[in-house]
Amino acid sequence: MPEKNIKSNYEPKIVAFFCNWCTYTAADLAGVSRLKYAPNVRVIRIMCSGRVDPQFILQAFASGADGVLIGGCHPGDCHYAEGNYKMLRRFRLLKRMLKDLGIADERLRLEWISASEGEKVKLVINEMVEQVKALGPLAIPQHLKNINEELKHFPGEEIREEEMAHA
Amino acid sequence: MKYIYYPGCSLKSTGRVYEESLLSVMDVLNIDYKELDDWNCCGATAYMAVDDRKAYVLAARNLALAEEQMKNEPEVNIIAPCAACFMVLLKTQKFLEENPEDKAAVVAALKESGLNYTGRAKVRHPLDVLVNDYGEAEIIKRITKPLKGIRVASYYGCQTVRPYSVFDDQRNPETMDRLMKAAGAEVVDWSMKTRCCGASLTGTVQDVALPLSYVIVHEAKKRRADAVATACPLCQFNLECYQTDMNSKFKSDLKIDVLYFTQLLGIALGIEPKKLGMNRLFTEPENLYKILEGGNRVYV
Amino acid sequence: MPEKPKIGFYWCASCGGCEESVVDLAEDIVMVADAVDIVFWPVAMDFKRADVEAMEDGSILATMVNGAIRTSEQEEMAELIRRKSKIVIAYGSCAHMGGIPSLANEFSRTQIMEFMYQESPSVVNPDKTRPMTSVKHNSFNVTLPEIRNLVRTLDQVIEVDYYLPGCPPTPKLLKDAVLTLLSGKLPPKGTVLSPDEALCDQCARKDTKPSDLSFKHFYRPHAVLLDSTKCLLSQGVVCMGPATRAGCEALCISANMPCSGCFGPTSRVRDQGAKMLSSLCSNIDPKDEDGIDAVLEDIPDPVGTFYRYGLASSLLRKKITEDM
Amino acid sequence: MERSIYAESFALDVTAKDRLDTRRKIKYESELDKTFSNRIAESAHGEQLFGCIQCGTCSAACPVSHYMDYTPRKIIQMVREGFKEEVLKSSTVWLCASCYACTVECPKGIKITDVMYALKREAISGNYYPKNAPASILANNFFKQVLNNGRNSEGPLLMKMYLKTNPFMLLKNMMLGIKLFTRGRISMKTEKIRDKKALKKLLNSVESKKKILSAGKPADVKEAAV
Amino acid sequence: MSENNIKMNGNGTHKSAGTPKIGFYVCHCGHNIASQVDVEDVQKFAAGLPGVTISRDYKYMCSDPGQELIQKDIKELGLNRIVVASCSPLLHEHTFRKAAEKAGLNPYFFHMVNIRENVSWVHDNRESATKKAKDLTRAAIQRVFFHKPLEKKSVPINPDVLIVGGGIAGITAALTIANAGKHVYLVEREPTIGGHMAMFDKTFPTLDCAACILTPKMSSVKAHPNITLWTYSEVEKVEGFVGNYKVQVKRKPRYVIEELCVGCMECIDACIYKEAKYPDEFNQKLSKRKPIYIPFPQATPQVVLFDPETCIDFKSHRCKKTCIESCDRKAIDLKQVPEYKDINVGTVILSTGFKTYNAELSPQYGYGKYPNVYTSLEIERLVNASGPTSGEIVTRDGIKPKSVGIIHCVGSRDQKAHKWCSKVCCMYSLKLAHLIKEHTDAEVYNFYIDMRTPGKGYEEFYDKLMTEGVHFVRGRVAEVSDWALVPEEENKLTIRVEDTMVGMVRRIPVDMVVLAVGLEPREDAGDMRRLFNISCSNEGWFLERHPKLAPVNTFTDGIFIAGACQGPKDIPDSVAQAGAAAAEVLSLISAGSIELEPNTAFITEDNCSGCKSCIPICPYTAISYNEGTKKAYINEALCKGCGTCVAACPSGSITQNLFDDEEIFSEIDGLLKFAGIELEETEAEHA
Repeated sequence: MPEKNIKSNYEPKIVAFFCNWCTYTAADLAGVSRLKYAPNVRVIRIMCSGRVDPQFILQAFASGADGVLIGGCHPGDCHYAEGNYKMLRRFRLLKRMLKDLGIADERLRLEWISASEGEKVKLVINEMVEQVKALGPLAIPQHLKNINEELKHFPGEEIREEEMAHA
Repeated sequence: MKYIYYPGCSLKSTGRVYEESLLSVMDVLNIDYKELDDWNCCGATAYMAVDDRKAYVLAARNLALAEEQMKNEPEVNIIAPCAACFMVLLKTQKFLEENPEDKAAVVAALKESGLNYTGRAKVRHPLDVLVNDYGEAEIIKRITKPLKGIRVASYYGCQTVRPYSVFDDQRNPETMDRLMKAAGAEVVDWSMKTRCCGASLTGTVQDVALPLSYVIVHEAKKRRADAVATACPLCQFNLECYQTDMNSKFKSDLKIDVLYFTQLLGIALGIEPKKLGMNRLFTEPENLYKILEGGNRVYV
Repeated sequence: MPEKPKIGFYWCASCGGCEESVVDLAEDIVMVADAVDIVFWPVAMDFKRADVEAMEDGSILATMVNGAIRTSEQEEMAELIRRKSKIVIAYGSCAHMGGIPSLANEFSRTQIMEFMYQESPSVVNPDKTRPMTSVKHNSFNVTLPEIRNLVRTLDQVIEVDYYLPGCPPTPKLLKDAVLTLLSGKLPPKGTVLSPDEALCDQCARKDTKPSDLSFKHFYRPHAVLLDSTKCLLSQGVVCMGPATRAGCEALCISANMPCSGCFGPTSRVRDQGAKMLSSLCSNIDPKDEDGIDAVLEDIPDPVGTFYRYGLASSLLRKKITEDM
Repeated sequence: MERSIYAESFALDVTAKDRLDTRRKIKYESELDKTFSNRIAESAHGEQLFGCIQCGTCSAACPVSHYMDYTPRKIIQMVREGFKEEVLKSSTVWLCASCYACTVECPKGIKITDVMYALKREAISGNYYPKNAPASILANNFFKQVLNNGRNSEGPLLMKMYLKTNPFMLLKNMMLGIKLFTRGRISMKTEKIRDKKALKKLLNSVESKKKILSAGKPADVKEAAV
Repeated sequence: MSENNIKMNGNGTHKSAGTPKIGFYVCHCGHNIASQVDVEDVQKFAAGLPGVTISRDYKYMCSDPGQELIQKDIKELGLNRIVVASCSPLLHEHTFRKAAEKAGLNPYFFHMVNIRENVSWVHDNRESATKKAKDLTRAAIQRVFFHKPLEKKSVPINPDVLIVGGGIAGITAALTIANAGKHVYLVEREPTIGGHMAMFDKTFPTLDCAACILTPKMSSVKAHPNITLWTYSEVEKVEGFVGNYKVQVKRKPRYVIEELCVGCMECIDACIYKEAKYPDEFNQKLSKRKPIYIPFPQATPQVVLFDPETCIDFKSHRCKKTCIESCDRKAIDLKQVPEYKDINVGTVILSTGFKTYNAELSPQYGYGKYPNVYTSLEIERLVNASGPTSGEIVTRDGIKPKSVGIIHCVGSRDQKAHKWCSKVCCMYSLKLAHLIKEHTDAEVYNFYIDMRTPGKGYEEFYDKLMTEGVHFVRGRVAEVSDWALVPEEENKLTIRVEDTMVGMVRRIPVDMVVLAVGLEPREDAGDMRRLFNISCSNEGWFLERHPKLAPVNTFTDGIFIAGACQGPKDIPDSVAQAGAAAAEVLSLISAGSIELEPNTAFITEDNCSGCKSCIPICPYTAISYNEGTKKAYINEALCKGCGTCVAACPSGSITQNLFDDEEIFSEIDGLLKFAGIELEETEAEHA
């Protein structure tokens, strides 16, 4: 499994949260314009980037995402006035915290993409996929699974059993 | 601020006058500079025509040398007076920024020969340095012999503002005009400021080049300019040295002084003509001398 | 007289404070001692592991285990207790969420060993000796437990029936828990035995919190003179109260110290730290990146601030390092 | 102003041909080099050339376009469509004075000057340039001189070029040369940098990014009847 | 202890709502999806997922038979969740919800997977596209487990309408709506309505007089009992939502009481300035006006106004004020202050128009440098009989030009200016060429890149021009200059251009240059957009909801756009759009109410600790603190459903309908089932 991931054709999985009014619409526009981009991103539609709970981001990483992309309206353009600023503020601290927890900067990205920027959806996705690809898999579930192999193994157990047999 | 001075090949031969006058002016203005040690040719236009990557390495070597020689300075400012050198160095820098793959190759090659290229050097034109760093106000304070009554047509040529306009407007540049005004001259409004003089063709296809130079000289004359101020060794050479050929080809009898802007500025700063390389011109600018003395023009 | 229900106490990776909290029951401990038969409590009473092994499976009504699981021995004991007990209660923050010990999950085992046995200024160890799990000494095999790669919560190694949160749990909560157990009216498995709302609800300073809080600075409690009547968040001190389960009756706050989150999140939250971060950041004042960063600089250690008691039970559980 | 300034040579040269030009003016698809456009676009870092709308701003901005056999606009279209032979043999490429007016004026951001450079490189490497065309000789000699010495010496350079292309020009320019020489503005000395060898090594260490392939001769095409 | 007070361990869901019987439908969309996604494979994959009762694929799910398929399954198989994988939910979510509802299912048990815009149209590897479609499918199927039945939310529509911008589009929309018996507030920034059209002389291609067709409409607006016309006014504030917008309009002071002024212009004559001295904006500064003026004779309303910048009394307070004396209706009030009007409307039409490109930004054409280089709008005024020269075309030296060059595409189709084609310039240039030729008999040259004349009668107009002796040179002008190369160029403006049809560069000396400047968004389009909470394209044009199917709708319900504020448009197109916007507005009004997404947030009181963290977050002040219960409370009527408070509630006590935490977590989980450890197992399972 790890070997499988390290293969050169490793395809990262990126979870994206796109706001309904700007970035999701831009992604639709990219589709209508038949722009081609990397297939690694899975989009979850939310009403506003302000809805993105940091828990969602951590959950995505914990469930095996190699990257998380958040798309919102440009500053000043939020359909709900200020949701994007709220996200930006969380993002700034979350990013620092994730760094402390060993998750590379490029794995979490916040982009302002307006409804008309289909081209930007393509550019951002392609760039992020490249960057995350270069970092290699994050694979937290696999990582934990490997660590958990230590469980149920108790050193000295054999010796104790031996001693018990002697006794 | 300390500058590094990159002369380029022309300023050591046909453009020697430019070097002499520029350095004299900088000395008088107490501008601190040193010549880039062991500089090489920038590659000019011809190199690009043969091998582009080699051309970029060639130019980047100078930038890397400058970084090395100015490593203790907070900023690396390279004065490149020759328009072609200025443009080629700028272009190299921009190209390498835009094309990381090429940059990596160039950086690796330079590293091999012990040089480190980061791209932090700033390529500066003397016009930019004089107007934007030194300032017209400071220059005016030092003018001792204002160019009163002299009508100057500022001629920037192509590559000072094209394709990059880093310090002036691309279609109607004005730094030289401002300098000339500071020197006390009257500037001529004309639309030839950035029109090509054909310099890169004079050596090769003179038939094509000559008319290009001719329309510029002709228009300057028509706008009653006493002198054309240039900022490029090739432009100056072309507009000055081929006047006889133009006159014979176009059956005219134009005569106009074509000087470097540094020479004109030098006169105003009171620098003696010899230090400005006046003696190296085909004919000394007698008209200017006469006007400054308050006399009549020798040729119109 | 019917046999009294059997109760056990055990500790794993913990500071001992939880054990003390049992004693803090004061006179109530007599009530407890009357009602139950304590069959296993290594801190206070001389029972051996073999004694427990000898018991019938499921013969203990309930065992309260405190401390996180760091070593193989703790894991082994947890499994033994699980077998022997009908009910296992994770007692205190460490068993519940990993507690302070689980901040060690910010480092790999190798890093920790390097520091403890080599780099620490008070260590002289030229031979680079490290603890080993098994060693021959005078023809005897001497064994030591293995330090695991990860600090784990109790429920990450065995099934846990209930949780008593807190660092440590308050005597009141313990008493209530014991009474609940004895009453036989057991809540659903997995219940955290503390009210399921945030601490603000119990906080005496609740009314002093303004409705339009907007942070321009954060302060650490030692760095400012704190008004002992006003909401600490309104004074710019990071108080985890809004993201922390109630039950402690705001003990820290009554001592003019901010809540640091030992009761863990409410049942509706998966990651206490993320939620607190979200709430706090949403309400900071600047809108531009630089301004935002300037305010957030006042929180120098987000992991230590938001996951002080719960890194092991957080969504990421640990720092992602290469050498594990 | 006197009338004489309006020189005759600005007028168009429409001298009648002495005989009817009956060379065929048709192009077959098999004569075109379909990979040419991509090669040039890549070499010039100029994908934009595919966005040309043929507006002619480049030609009109060009100070020498009226001497060219194909205007820059036409060159772009010919490159796009693979008219490799015509383009590489055209005078346009060698008349370009690198004044960048076209690049600056192009409404579609095409770096036309860089396209011209790419064409010059292709022409030189594919031996397409006219053997006595001074511009290409100059470029080649310049290249060698700098490769060997690190600097360019204008005197010897021009001398060599004239000798190779048109010795008559040398005579013609002799007077000019003497004037420059006596004023110290030109010398016959060769300028050098300190470590010529190291520079040569440096330059030779970078390979031209794309070895420009000179594509083979076009497939056999039957001469079309005209 | 409450039933759900259970520690969550972050590895999945902890409760589900009912036993789901899911119907999954994947759409081929003809070849649109099927060509890039193996639709049958997705269908089989879904069939194996937990909870799925039926999985089908079909050519066109949105067609009637497609919808009937779903309805039949709901009824026959007792489905209680529906997932459709097809196009974007922004397109057809409504369709399928309706279909589910018709079959008796609560429409919010439906969820949509976007495998067209997000998958088949943007990827070209069939294998990875199919894989992605499966992931998205799994996410949706896991999500619907948590869906809840919701009640529809609907709001009443206030029948009053606000129209911003009184050009031809705004005028048309206002009249249409007012004629239908609804009240319209028409707000115009300038002192008169009429917009750009009022400046034109003739209109293409019919050459009918612009004023003759426009001014009757302007007067009808003024006279209409259902229209409140506020000129010289601007919208200051907008609050609320569809059906119930609260708008504040600022009425700038004219210093003339509008109701009293009859437009007799006695005051203008009486002004102590005997001669007009200040540039006249309406005439593109080609003529002069006084400090008290009326923009043009047919201005509507016919009310004069003061320009405080130039009026002596405003500057020095030392004017004799002859104007006041001259007005026998006492209409002049120099102490007038801005007036603020608060209105309630249900719907808004924005028809704020365009502005022309600033030709000085293309210095190669010498506008601003050479006096005889004009913009097309200046020529419109010159040709106009009521213009500065009474319709005579003369250069600034007063000479009738013998040759005129019209340069097309100035500021258009240019990366350094605007990339777009301004659409109207070819036609208006042809019109101006005709008018100039007619008025002066000059040689007229059109310099164009491509001649674009699609439209009824447009090509025929071009045909006609070609027979009128107008020159057409295909080539974009590089430069207009004043230096001469040959005698004929002396004292002329020389146009340098490649005649691309010939393949030769030409220099053409002319007396007058007309720059056919393009159309661009107004400078304050960004402010307007923010004010009304709609989107703009990158270029700054107001963005329509769908380029083809919803061209006058915006992403904000109840706000519509008409005319050139949406993009370059000629008069017929603007009028047509205005009609469409009016119809949209009337349809909302006549429905009486509009259905909204029930995606509001709510607080479970028992859970809330009253920490107040959420209160400052809400931009709509929908959250308030109940001092009695000491808990926060959300006013559902004010909540717009962004979910920001949900994400920020530190104790997880706020829930959002349709976007609940559990719904999103289950989506994340579903998307990532193939990631990490489960990869091998799951793949093996489905092998």
